[in-house]
Amino acid sequence: MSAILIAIVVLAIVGVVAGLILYYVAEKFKVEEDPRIDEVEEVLPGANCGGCGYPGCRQFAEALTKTDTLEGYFCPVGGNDVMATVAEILGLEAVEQEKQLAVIRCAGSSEFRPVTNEYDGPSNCAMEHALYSGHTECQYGCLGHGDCVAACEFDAIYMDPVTNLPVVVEEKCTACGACVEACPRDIIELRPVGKKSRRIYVACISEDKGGITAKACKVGCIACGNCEKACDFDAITIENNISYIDPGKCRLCRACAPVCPTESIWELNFPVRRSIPSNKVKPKKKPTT
Amino acid sequence: MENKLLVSYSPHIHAQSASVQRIMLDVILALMPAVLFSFYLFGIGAIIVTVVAVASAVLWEWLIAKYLLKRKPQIWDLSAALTGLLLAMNVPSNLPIWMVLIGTLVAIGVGKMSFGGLGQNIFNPALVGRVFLLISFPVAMTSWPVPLKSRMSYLDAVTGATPLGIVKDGVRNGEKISDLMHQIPSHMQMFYGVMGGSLGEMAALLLILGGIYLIIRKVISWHIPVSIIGTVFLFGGLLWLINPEKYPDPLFQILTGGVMLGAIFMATDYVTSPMTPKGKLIFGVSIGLLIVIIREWGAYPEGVSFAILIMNAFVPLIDKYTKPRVFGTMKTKKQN
Amino acid sequence: MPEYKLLTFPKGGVHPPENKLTAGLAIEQFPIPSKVYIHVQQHIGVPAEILVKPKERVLTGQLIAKAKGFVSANIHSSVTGTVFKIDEIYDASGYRKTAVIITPEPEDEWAEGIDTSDELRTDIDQFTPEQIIQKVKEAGIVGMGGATFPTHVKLSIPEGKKCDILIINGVECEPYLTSDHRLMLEKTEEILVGTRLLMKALKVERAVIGIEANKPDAIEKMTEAAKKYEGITVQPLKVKYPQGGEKQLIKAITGREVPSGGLPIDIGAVVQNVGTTFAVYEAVMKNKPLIERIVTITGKDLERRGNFRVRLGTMVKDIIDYVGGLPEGTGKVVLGGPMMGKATKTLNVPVGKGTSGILLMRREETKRKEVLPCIHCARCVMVCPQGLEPYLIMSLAERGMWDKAEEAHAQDCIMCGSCSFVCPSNRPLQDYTQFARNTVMSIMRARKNK
Amino acid sequence: MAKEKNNRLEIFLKGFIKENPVFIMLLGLCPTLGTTTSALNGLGMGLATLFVLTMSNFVISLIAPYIPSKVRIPSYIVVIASFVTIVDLVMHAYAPELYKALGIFIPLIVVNCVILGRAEAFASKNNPWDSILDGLGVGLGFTMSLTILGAVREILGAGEIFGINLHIFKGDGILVFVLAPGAFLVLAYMIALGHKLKKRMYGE
Amino acid sequence: MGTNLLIILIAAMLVNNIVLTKFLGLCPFVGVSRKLSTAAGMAGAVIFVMTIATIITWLIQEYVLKVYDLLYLRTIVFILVIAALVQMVEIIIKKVSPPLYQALGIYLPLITTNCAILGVAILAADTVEFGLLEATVFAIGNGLGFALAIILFSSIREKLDLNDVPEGMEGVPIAFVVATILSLAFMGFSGLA
Amino acid sequence: MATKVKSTLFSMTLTLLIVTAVAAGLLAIVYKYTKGPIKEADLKKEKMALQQVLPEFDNNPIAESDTIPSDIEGDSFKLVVFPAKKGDKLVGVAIKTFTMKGFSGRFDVMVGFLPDGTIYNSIVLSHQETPGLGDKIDPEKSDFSKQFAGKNPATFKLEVEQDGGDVDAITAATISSRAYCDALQRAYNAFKSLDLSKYEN
Ligand SMILES: Cc1cc2nc3c(=O)[nH]c(=O)nc-3n(C[C@H](O)[C@H](O)[C@H](O)COP(=O)(O)O)c2cc1C
Ligand SMILES: Cc1cc2nc3c(=O)[nH]c(=O)nc-3n(C[C@H](O)[C@H](O)[C@H](O)COP(=O)(O)O)c2cc1C
Ligand SMILES: Cc1cc2nc3c(=O)[nH]c(=O)nc-3n(C[C@H](O)[C@H](O)[C@H](O)COP(=O)(O)O)c2cc1C
Ligand SMILES: Cc1cc2nc3c(=O)[nH]c(=O)nc-3n(C[C@H](O)[C@H](O)[C@H](O)CO)c2cc1C
Ligand code: SF4
Ligand code: SF4
Ligand code: SF4
Ligand code: SF4
Ligand code: FES
Repeated sequence: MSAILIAIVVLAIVGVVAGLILYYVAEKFKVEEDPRIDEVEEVLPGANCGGCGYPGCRQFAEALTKTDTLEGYFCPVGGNDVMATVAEILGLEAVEQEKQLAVIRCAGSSEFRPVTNEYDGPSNCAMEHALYSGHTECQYGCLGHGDCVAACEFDAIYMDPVTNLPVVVEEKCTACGACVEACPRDIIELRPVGKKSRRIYVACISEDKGGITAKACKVGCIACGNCEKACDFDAITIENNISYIDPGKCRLCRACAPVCPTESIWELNFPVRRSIPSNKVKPKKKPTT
Repeated sequence: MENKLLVSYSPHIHAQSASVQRIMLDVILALMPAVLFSFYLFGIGAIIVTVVAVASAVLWEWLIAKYLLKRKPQIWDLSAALTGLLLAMNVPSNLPIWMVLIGTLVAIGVGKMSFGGLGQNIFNPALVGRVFLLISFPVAMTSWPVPLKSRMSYLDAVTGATPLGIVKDGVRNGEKISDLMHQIPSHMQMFYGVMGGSLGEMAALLLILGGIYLIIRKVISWHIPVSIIGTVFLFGGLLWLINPEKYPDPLFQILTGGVMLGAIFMATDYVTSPMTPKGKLIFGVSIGLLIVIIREWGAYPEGVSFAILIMNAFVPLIDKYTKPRVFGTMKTKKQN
Repeated sequence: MPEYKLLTFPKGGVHPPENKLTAGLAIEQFPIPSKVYIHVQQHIGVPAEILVKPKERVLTGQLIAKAKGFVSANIHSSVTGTVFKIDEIYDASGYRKTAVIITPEPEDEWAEGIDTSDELRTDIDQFTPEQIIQKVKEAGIVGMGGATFPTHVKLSIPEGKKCDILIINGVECEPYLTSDHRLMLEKTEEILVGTRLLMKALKVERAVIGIEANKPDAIEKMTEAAKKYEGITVQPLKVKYPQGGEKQLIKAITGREVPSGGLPIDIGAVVQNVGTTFAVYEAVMKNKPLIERIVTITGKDLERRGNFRVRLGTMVKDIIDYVGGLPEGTGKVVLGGPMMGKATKTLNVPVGKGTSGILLMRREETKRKEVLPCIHCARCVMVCPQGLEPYLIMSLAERGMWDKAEEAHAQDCIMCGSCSFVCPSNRPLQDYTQFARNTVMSIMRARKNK
Repeated sequence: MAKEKNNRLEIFLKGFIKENPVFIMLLGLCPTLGTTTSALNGLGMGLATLFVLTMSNFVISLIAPYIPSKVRIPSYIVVIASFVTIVDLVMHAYAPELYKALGIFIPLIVVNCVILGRAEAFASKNNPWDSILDGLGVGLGFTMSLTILGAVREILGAGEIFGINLHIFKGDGILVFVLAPGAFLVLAYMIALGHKLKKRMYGE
Repeated sequence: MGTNLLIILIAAMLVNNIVLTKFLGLCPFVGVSRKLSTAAGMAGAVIFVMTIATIITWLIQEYVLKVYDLLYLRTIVFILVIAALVQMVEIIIKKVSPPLYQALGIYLPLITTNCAILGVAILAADTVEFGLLEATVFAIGNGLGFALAIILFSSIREKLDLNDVPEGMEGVPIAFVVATILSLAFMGFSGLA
Repeated sequence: MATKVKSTLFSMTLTLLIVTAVAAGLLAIVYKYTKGPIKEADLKKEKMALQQVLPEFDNNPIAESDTIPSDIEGDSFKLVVFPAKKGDKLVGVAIKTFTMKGFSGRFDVMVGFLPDGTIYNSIVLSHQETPGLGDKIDPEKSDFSKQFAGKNPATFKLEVEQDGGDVDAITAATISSRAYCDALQRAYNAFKSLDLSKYEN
């Protein structure tokens, strides 16, 4: 029995002594750190995608704990839900932000945009772009090496092997903006999802004059102005030889698309038009995956 | 598609002579005299082992690239063949075929393809294969056929010890080197290459000739071979001066075992050696020191393979700290 | 062969086949084409501001676009004719840029004050340094060695810096090109007077003309002629690419190193190309603005090769048609030399101030071979004259690791292409080092601005 | 209720592939490599760990609510260490051969990250019954992994399995596999395989 | 005596390298070896804690456990001591030297469950020939061995990051292949001590 | 299930106290019951070894064991002598011997002698020789150790053939073989110095 007692006593002493020393040391050497950083980091998605504008989730969390307003702070991956939770932790007002999706503003598939010279270098959009205007006559269009695909952490873009253009998978896209950043040609735009995920936009960004664009690409915007006239809501402006539809003003009335002679206006997720003018069959569109 | 102009970054011309295949071919050619001589010494066994090793190394590379990695096999760059050849030169000529196959499988599969194939590996593939075999099959890997004795037999060749083995065992047993001398061939014999050992341990002379060819063709630089051989000679010599009865003389050190083959053909493998001359010297000197340390104080009679493999592991560190000086930066300024 | 000690830079370099096919061909005047396309930006810096309108008649040498800001250069009409329109035309960068398109008249009518005679004028004492720089500026002279940096900027030594040596770059280390070589043979005295002018502008006592040893005739002729001019010596250099690189040249001649991230003037040197020097002579002594330059047109399959004096704005297509049209099997048309020149996507690109040559290459000669993995042979490291590790920079650039690329000094790459040239695995090293250099430099600039 | 059952099954099964402690989570690697020179040793180590894991999971889930958070870790460690010592004593007494073969790795079960990991991640937050299930599941997954690893090494290294000679080698087998490098090698390829399996069964 | 200590040191560091032949401390070896700088930090922390822990546990074993015949409590006592020690070191460093904490601190919690520390403490206590001095040298040797292995390993992994490692082998599997070959190579040291 | 107890000095100390005390108590009890079996287990190996290296006996040699000094100083280098008797008759003597010359250092061997000095059998108790090489000294791995059975070191030279002895060494493991001979020789020397009569009664 005494052996058992000795064991208990020795171990208890070790335990208690260790505990006491620790307690003492912990008290004596206390360091303050905002515990909310950990809490906030916990609720952030942890994708470290940089969509918020900070290098990673931890840095974003640190920034959040220091700010007094959530205006201008947004985690695209977590969306409004996460921001609401963050707001709760920090005791701040949540700021709602409309959900966005990436769209590809170039429709110049190899079918419509002839290749005029052969790029003989590393398959990389940024590098081809830095070298020259590219292997077609369009100096604005997609180069097709998929820098955007590589940049997407969420597997939300893939290259269509037929058109050699990138396609955004709506279900997966978190609007983090990594692709927008990656594209050397600024082809990708984040646009509000829109009602029932319906969106209308000009799938071309060529600022070349109409004639040059027309020669370079059959589906490029030639800045003819038809759409501008067709729009009743002032949503369309033409500047620098290119038409742009302002998502803030666009009411999704679909007046513009049929009048475009080059079919550069794309409509996503709309029902099929009842009567499609025979010469206005759209190029393949809604990515379904 | 007709006559579209090419556009690319500069330069628009490329050195004609520079190609991976040509480099590998040069190394194989440089090895040939020694290979043929070993055929002469060891006969049929040497031929079987060499052919099997080369063929299987290439085959493994092809199979793994095609079916496991699903990449385009690159066997025509000849690096797999070279690995096979070097492995063959590192094993006894009476090694059973199935062991040779395991050796090349480990060399190519573990040592090279697991890392992603040509250029990606950290360790010298042939040596990975060799050390794997040595540790797995210590008996088979250390019974050396006696040269010229049984040229017409393969598995049942007459075996004997290598000079290093004789010395190591003798010294371990407390014998004096001078008493052991009669058991081992003379320096001249070693230089011409008649002694027990693996295929590639023979013929220092022919290996040196191969090395000179490689240096002239600018395939390798002198730094690694010279620093290894020099260090083994100097460090071995130092020990010998301290106690000639315990430590063999420096000529013996550099003429026996794999020093020549290792220094000229294996430590120089680009992929697994440092980039800059300074790095190469550090690499070579360290290998030299390790060779002597392992030989004299370690368990193994021979340390070249281990020394090279160990230093292979240091290459990323060496490369990191021996960068060339960037033009326009101060000499004293440290880069990291 | 006279005995001289050949200098060179200490580290790296390669020996591409020289192929100086046009070295023996005297400079010819290229005829005035049916249209000229004059870009308003033919220099590093801000585009010049257009002064003319369509339908307006302009004279040869007339200012048609005015430098905008300090780092910019004037643009002059290279022909007499009518402005056809102002449009976007491809330039050497491979992008469409604004150009003044002029329909020339067959006969030149020169703008006022330009001396078009061939007579040599040496009376440089009449000009003050400031006047020289002003004339250089007015003439729109930019570096003709390739970088097209406005020369007057280079001549205006910044406060606190001092220049003690002028180096004239007559190296022409690029294979194929011979325009500088011909110029040195045919305009020897003019170049020396130009050198004196530059010396005066820079207030230096010493000028060295560096020439590669593969041009013994030029070395001899220049050495002989230079004896008359005080302070000018000719320095033969070893044949090794990129001997003509500014930093390498300064190192070879003076032993000084331009600090990483610095300019030659930081170590008291200014380098000017012989073509630039000749242009300076013409601008100052003859009031002649920069409206034409020597272009080497060459290629193994070309029927007729040559060194032409070409009006700026002449389409490459016109020149190629003139020498017999694009040969069968041409794969690449390079503006400049094979090591550093730019491949063009179209022949509809005009000759600019920086176009030193037009090189036609066979497809099989220039088509890139299959890229293999890096075998760490260290050849690229050994040949890089800048002491970089191209294989590493390429790996880092492929993975977008720009901070590490900066640590690896990607920003110090001079884009000489030696690394790509020697790589046995055909790796596009220069592609990546150049890309990394530019990316890192813009990151560094952004950081500095912040 | 059905859902809950499913849930329980899931708790139990995840240790085998999806969250296999060795091949997927890479926990407890030291004993994994150190004790798998033969299938039997692997099995023994696995079972010892299984016992400690299950018991400590059980006890910890019981006492967790009463432990102040600052002494949480030390307390858990004491619990775990007690069970380890019990295994140690019992094994020493009744399975001395195995005890010798496993050697230092028995006391080291204490620091096996799998155990503390499950205590922290699962037992301290769940009820005792689930915690036992979790312990059993993860423990069996661990045991399975160790046994497989041991078996592969034994077959390749000695041509035997559970001590039974398979007569595949004329001599001794490929010795490397019973030595240190072989342990790393087999594990390397097993992990690659494990991830492949997981991908195939559960998708990304 | 001196050579004896040297032999203990070399044996612990190279011949019986704790990671490559004894399989201890693998979790940090794999987990904290992606970057050279962090690996070096971890190595420093391990050497430090390993040495102190071994000294303290050796003393406890010798003067408490043996005296009261409580060797069966060893596991539990050792781990308690190590856990408390690590936590204490962490707290103190955090306060006293923030830079050092930045460098080492984040690894310290990982060390509690690092079996290398406990393993070395047990091995040192188990080796009958060891006095306190030998045990200390033994701990330092093992710490250095760990440091050598993890630093080499991380420099290799940094290089592998720039390589084209096949899918499926990336990350841990290829790291273990490297460990395999390292451990093969280190067999060359056998017999040195 | 969040923790309900707050961390205060008191609660923390108390918790640790309770946990450690309970643990210690529990372990002490387990220890009490396993102590015996552990001791037994530790002896088991020796017992089995004795049975293998000696002819049949009916006494308890462990209880009657005795130590004699070896040529190396130090407690852990003493040889242990186990007399085996059948009835009152000494049938053999087992000696627990060792060698320091193993490839990986020391290993221990149990060797049994008949009273006339003939080796009855020998078995290695613990070793660290290389698997596949030196570990063949273990009778489970090869017949190497069996060659000594029935040999009398007086006539059978305990040295490997390479060194001019009568022992057939293990291929590629001469060192271990030599060491084994060294252990046996040490035991034999001790055996010769024994006064066997002191066990006879
Ligand atoms: C952005 C930039 C700024 C420069 N600034 C100066 C300057 O202030 N003074 C000067 O003398 N040269 C200046 N230079 C000219 C360079 O020193 C160098 O002569 C020019 O880039 C041409 O060299 P290269 O053909 O070797 O590239 C500048 C060049 C560049 C690209
Ligand atoms: C790799 C390289 C090679 C060069 N080779 C020449 C050359 O051969 N001749 C030359 O005049 N300039 C050459 N340059 C340009 C010079 O560096 C430098 O810009 C020029 O001599 C400055 O004179 P500029 O401003 O009058 O053009 C080269 C530049 C580089 C980067
Ligand atoms: C890693 C390694 C382990 C070895 N292990 C042993 C061993 O356990 N026992 C042994 O006698 N020899 C061992 N050797 C072999 C000896 O070093 C020596 O070569 C051999 O005993 C003498 O050779 P021989 O028996 O063929 O005459 C080992 C060798 C190496 C390289
Ligand atoms: C000079 C030189 C030496 C080489 N030495 C070896 C060698 O020792 N072992 C080997 O497997 N491959 C060798 N190779 C071939 C090749 O580089 C090697 O297989 C790569 O390590 C594979 O990535 C050598 C190649 C060269 C150019
Ligand atoms: S598609 Fe673009 S915005 Fe959407 S998730 Fe991918 S990278 Fe982010
Ligand atoms: S959208 Fe931009 S990044 Fe994507 S493939 Fe096209 S050019 Fe490249
Ligand atoms: S890295 Fe740049 S400077 Fe160096 S060789 Fe390549 S192109 Fe030339
Ligand atoms: S030259 Fe090519 S193969 Fe050689 S090190 Fe450089 S990139 Fe690698
Ligand atoms: S199991 Fe050894 S460190 Fe984790």
